[in-house]
Amino acid sequence: MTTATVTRHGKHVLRALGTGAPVFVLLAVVLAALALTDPGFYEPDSFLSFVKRAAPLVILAAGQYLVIVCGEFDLSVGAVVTAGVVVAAELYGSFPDAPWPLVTALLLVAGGVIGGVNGLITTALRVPSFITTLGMMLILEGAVFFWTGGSPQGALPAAFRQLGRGSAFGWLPWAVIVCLVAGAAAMLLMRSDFGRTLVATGDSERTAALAGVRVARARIIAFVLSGVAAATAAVLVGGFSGVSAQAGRGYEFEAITAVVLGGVVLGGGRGSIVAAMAGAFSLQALFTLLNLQGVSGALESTVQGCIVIAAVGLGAADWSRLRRRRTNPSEGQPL
Amino acid sequence: MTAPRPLRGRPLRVRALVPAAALLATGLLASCTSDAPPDAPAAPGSTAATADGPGSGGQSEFFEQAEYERQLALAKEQPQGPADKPWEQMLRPEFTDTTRYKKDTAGGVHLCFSNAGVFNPWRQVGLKNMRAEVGLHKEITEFTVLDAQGKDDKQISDIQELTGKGCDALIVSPNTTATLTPAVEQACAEVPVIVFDRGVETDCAVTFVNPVGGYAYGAVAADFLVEKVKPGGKILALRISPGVDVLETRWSAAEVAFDKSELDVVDVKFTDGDPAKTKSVVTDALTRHGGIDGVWMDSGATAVAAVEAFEDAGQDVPPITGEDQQDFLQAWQDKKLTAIAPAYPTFQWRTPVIAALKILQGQQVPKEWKLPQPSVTEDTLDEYLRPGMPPLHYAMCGCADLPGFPEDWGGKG
Amino acid sequence: MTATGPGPLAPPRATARTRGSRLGDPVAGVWLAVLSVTVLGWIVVAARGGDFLTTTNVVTILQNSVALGLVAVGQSAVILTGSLDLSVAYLISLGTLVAAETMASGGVVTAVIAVLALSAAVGLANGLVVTGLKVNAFIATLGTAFILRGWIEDNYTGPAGKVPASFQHLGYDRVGPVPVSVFLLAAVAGAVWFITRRTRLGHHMYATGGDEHAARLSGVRTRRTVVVAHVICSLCVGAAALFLAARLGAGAPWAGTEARYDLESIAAVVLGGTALAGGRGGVTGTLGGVLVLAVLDSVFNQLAVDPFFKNVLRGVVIIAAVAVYARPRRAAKGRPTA
Amino acid sequence: MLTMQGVSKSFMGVRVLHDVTLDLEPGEVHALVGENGAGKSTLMKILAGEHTPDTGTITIDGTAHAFTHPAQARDSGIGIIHQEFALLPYRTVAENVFLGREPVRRGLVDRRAMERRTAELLAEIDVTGITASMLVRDLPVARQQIVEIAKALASDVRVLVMDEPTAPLADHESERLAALVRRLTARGLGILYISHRLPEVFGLSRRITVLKDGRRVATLRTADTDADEVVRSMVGRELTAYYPPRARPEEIGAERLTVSGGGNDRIRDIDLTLRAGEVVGIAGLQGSGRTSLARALFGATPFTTGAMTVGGRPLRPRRPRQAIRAGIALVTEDRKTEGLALHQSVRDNALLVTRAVPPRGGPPTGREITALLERVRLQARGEDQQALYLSGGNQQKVVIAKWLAARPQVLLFDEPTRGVDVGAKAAVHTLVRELAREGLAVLIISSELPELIGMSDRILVMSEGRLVGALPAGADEESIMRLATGGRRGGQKDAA
Repeated sequence: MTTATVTRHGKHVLRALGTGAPVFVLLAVVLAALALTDPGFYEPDSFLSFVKRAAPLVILAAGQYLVIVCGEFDLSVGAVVTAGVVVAAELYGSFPDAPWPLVTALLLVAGGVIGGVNGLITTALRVPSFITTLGMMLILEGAVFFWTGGSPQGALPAAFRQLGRGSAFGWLPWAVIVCLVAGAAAMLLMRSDFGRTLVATGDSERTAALAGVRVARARIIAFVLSGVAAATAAVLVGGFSGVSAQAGRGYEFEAITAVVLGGVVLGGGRGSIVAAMAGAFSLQALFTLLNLQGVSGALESTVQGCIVIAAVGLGAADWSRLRRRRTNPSEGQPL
Repeated sequence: MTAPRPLRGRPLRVRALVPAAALLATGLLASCTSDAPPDAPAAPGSTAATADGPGSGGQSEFFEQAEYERQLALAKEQPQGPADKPWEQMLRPEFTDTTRYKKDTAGGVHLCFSNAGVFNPWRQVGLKNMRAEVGLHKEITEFTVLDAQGKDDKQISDIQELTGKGCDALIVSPNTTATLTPAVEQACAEVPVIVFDRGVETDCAVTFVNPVGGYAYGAVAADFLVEKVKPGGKILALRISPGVDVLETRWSAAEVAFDKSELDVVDVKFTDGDPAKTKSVVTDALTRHGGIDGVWMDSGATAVAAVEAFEDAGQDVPPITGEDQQDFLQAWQDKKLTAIAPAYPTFQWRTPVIAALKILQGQQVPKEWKLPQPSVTEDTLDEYLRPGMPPLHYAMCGCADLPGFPEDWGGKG
Repeated sequence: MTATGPGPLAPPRATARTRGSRLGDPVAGVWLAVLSVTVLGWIVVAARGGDFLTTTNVVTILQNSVALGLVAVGQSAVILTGSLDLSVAYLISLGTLVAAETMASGGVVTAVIAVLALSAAVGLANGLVVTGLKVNAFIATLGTAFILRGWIEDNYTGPAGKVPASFQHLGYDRVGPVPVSVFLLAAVAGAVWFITRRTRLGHHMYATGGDEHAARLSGVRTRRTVVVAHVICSLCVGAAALFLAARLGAGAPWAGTEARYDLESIAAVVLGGTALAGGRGGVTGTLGGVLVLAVLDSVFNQLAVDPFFKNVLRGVVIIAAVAVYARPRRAAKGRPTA
Repeated sequence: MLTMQGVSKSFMGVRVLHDVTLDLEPGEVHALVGENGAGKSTLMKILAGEHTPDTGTITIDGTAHAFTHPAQARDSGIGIIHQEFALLPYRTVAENVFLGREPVRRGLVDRRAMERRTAELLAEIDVTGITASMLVRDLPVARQQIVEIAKALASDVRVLVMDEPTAPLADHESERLAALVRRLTARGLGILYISHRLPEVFGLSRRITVLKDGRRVATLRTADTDADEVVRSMVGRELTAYYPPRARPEEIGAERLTVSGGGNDRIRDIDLTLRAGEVVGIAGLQGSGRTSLARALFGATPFTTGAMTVGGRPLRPRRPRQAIRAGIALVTEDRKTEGLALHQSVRDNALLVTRAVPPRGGPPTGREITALLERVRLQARGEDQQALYLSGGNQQKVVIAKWLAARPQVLLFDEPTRGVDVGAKAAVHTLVRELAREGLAVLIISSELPELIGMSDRILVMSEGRLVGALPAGADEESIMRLATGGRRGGQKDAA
């Protein structure tokens, strides 16, 4: 015991890395490759612009992690992003001079509400979240375009787009700041009591419930946060690239891929949020690399597919080995 | 003795079953009622605006020299018809007799439309045009629209369904050129069919309404760059996604032009029509090639994103080609860009309705109704850019005179 | 979890069972749904002065269920086994292309074999990645999807190939009112039903899906089972591709993706009462699920519902249906929640 | 008949089994005992084909085998009854019994044959009340055990491995099992019997092999040895006093929890009082409502009728949170799915309750947790070790620590030492008594009568959802069983 208490911190770090070790390796490799293909990549502004591009995915991954780690899925984030952008445009269409903080706040709240609905349906009605959020995806896409008659009726003003496009002090993109803040917040959350109970819930719902954890509540909160994260991403994406009827297309899968790439286990209870966000970074870096390498536009997705499978496959392998090594073998038989 | 045997055995069973079923079904029942046309779909040499199918020479299997030249010629010609109503104009019309379709329209006309879908702003603006046009004609008492949501399979069923609905005329906007041919041929037997936008590989339709076409579009854009960009300049070509015939023809035409020029096409990238991805692609291209001297686009959806990418990178926007989409025209005016916006005009959505009525009145219509395909240029920019329209609106909609404009198009009066 | 029966927290079994028998059997449920949706549709349409149950309509409904039906049947095989396949959409696209091109050059039979071989290969790959590399099926098949996509986009620039009239009969002929393709669906569904219900492999699929560890301890070759399930799924997808090729007369790179067959098929399967977790459900339910979606579509068509609003309704229907099935299951599972 | 010669196995470079040799004769019950982690399970898993040994051979009737998949082991005549059943809840009994070896006719599974033979099997091991077409999930645990046995016997087994077969059974059920075991051996089966319950072992076995730290310490003829010797060789020390002394009357204090007329759809007419310093035992057969009672007190499946007070204040908890706030703690029977978050660290598990329901005194500090873990004598690699990899005993200690962190007034134990090895058992017992001394009210539910009798200051007996009697400390098993079985057992006795 005493030995343990001494080295506790060392072990803590080791575990945090251990769970996601492969992703950090991958990230390192890809970043190195980037440095080779494009020496200019690490000049502050070009690197910052890379982070800025990665920001939405990172935030989505953080949100997705919360949902996945408590044993659920959120397929609706992509639709939330699209909806967010379109709705913002629509709002500005009707109220051209609405203050951007208000609109942003509205979006975040709306995102939270959608997440809440997902959570309620999943917990109260016991619909598997895969289906709940899949349905929500259809509903959102349908509803938004039904409302806007197919395409948003307004443009996004520069003020609103600052967050996604502009920079503070002329050099530090707001998106990067938002990303850092969100990331820090997420990490703190996962260290907090709520975070730990959330993970425990994903690990063993019954245990958590019998320990007094309000399982349903915890899950709903996770969904709400995922929704808010998605809305934040919407603000960034909308800001970054303006109105588009397909702003969030495919984001749900990218986010989940990123999280899994980070060594987080679908089904819940295992994996760290840092690794999840690192997964998002690696994914974005990968896209950039493929782009710079000038891989034939068409083949990109093939390469991407292979790398994802390989990385996750390796991850699975390494992961279990790291686990076992630290276990008391005589009892080291997981059930 | 346990698992292995059945496990190996089973797939064989299925592998055998499926084709067996398929062949048996086809073979045994070939004699039964068939909704299919008696023989194979009409061979190439059809009137399809965009040739496709197995490669017919050229550097792209989409490139068809004859069609290419025809379009470039057409682009220069003066269309017949009212100058202020491009959607009623026609190029090199070869009229076809329609008396056999003549019908007493007093009892009201039931017009049907099988739409590929409304999955992009272009089609949404278009559909609004068409509905408004229908509104103009009191004799049209019923207008049925079935939306295939981009599914060829569904559109085939839609067409079959509509032919059974007692329509007086059927307008078809095919989702894919090749795949709808049989269904359309089938419909031709029942009702007068008007095909527009994309073609089908059959000339059974009474008329095929479409603008000059993709080659002209691509060429106009490319020629503009050839003219504006200094020789040896680096060109970035941004395409939506592969496999879309209309877009492929635009690119193949552009390629021809670029090959002839001094310009150096450094990158051809697909953007999936996603502005975010477009910005990334452009930014990366800038770092990779240390600057871009011209941007060619096969459609305007992401033009603004591209422009912004240059701004964000703190570089001047080079000559760029877009489309007649409101946000691009706006940016063009605000930022004083060197640009051109070839159009695939949405006013073509009005024409089929007009054509349908002509047909039902027995008036002759062109076998292929070629509409003009003007481009927005430096000089015509102000005339097309109408303030207060939504960003994804298409300026060349010929809708200014339609009832409910601009509100129904999302604009402000 | 190993089968220590319903957790002691569960409500008494008696109630669980009676509830189960009444509402529990989703298969009955979904066919009931088919019926009610049809009746409702008929009423609504009739109210609008239309006629819903016309031959053309019924034909259209059947016709529209074939492609999704084939995919969903395959999908249910994998889901039963506790896996998942997100690569079906791109496999269909590729399938149609291969079919059409081979038919254009070689014979129909060659094409059929080629497509099925391709499918089997993809299924095998999926299965091996899932079982061998232990990559979660969700990610594994997503990866496959990406790979196929790249392959398609790199090699095809649009509709390609040509399907001879002889083969198009599969897509267009009818026996009386019934489209030939429906027989194909029936045949495939029948085969899969037969495999899952009557053969050892089937039993092992249910076992593996229900509790992989327990199955393995009982001597079931779980890995092989999963692999074969994936192969079966892909073969069904291959069949779907062949049908679509026959219907479209050519190969279309977007045939599978624009129709969202990946998510749609999963929705249909779950709508049919098959548990996403695996181990429970079956083909019969899936067909019901497919029909529900098809009938809904047709009703929407009749009422000229805005295509966007359609999505809203479908989303609601899917969630609602699963919520109904979930109720008895919850009673049986008896998870403790305060 | 069966010989395992010099079997060794390492996981990730650490030896789990050192050169273990074991043989089994036809018609013999060979008991395998040892503390958790001694390597029993690993040895059995090797025999079952779940693991492949690094060295050593398995010989059956002279032919050597190297299993790589359970199927092979089964096909060479080895049947295993797993401690955690390998049953599929949503399949029928027949499907479970023949899982992996379904009878096939013309390539198709022959359901009729399957059900017929299942029925035969069940008849053979004479059980009633199970039909081949029932869903396993509808059977009580004891019945599922039977299915598991039938499953093992379905293939023509010659070696039957029983891993803790009586763990989920109440004593009278255990006796029926014992009878079955004798019948099977009479048919010439060799049985490898793993159990923590020494009386059973002595009642059944011809030989006893003791494992310790992956080594075989001894193989003894049951006739020539006794419990003390076995225990000694198991733990390497004398364990004279199994149970700490009971509470003296003056140590028993105020009422901590009372129930009057409590009931829900599983239990009824519950009148119960738990006092500070007192350990109350609940006896009863599987399904008699013992567990439901504990869960009702804890608000997990609440009372629907009756009155209840906790610490003098009236409170009938509707959900665990309320109970926890009121100072009630429940150590559940099923540690792995209800006691622990297996993939979380020891510390996270110990903190789970206080994180979910912050105690009034504020959440415990890291130091307090460390102290707690030391107090329950946890043996782990450190507070960061995942609970998954602790032995049963240590997992149980973590669960207890988790509850102690919430500073409870009433402690409910459901099967506190199930699947816990002798050493840890003693530790748990001592701890429980200590806690009582500190003024906690303790309730213990146990299928192991000796434990119940050894620990309790008062024993209540449950039957068919009701408390049917109260017995003083040190009551004898006979009278407990008579009450538990509603006197029927006694009746049979007279008849016999």
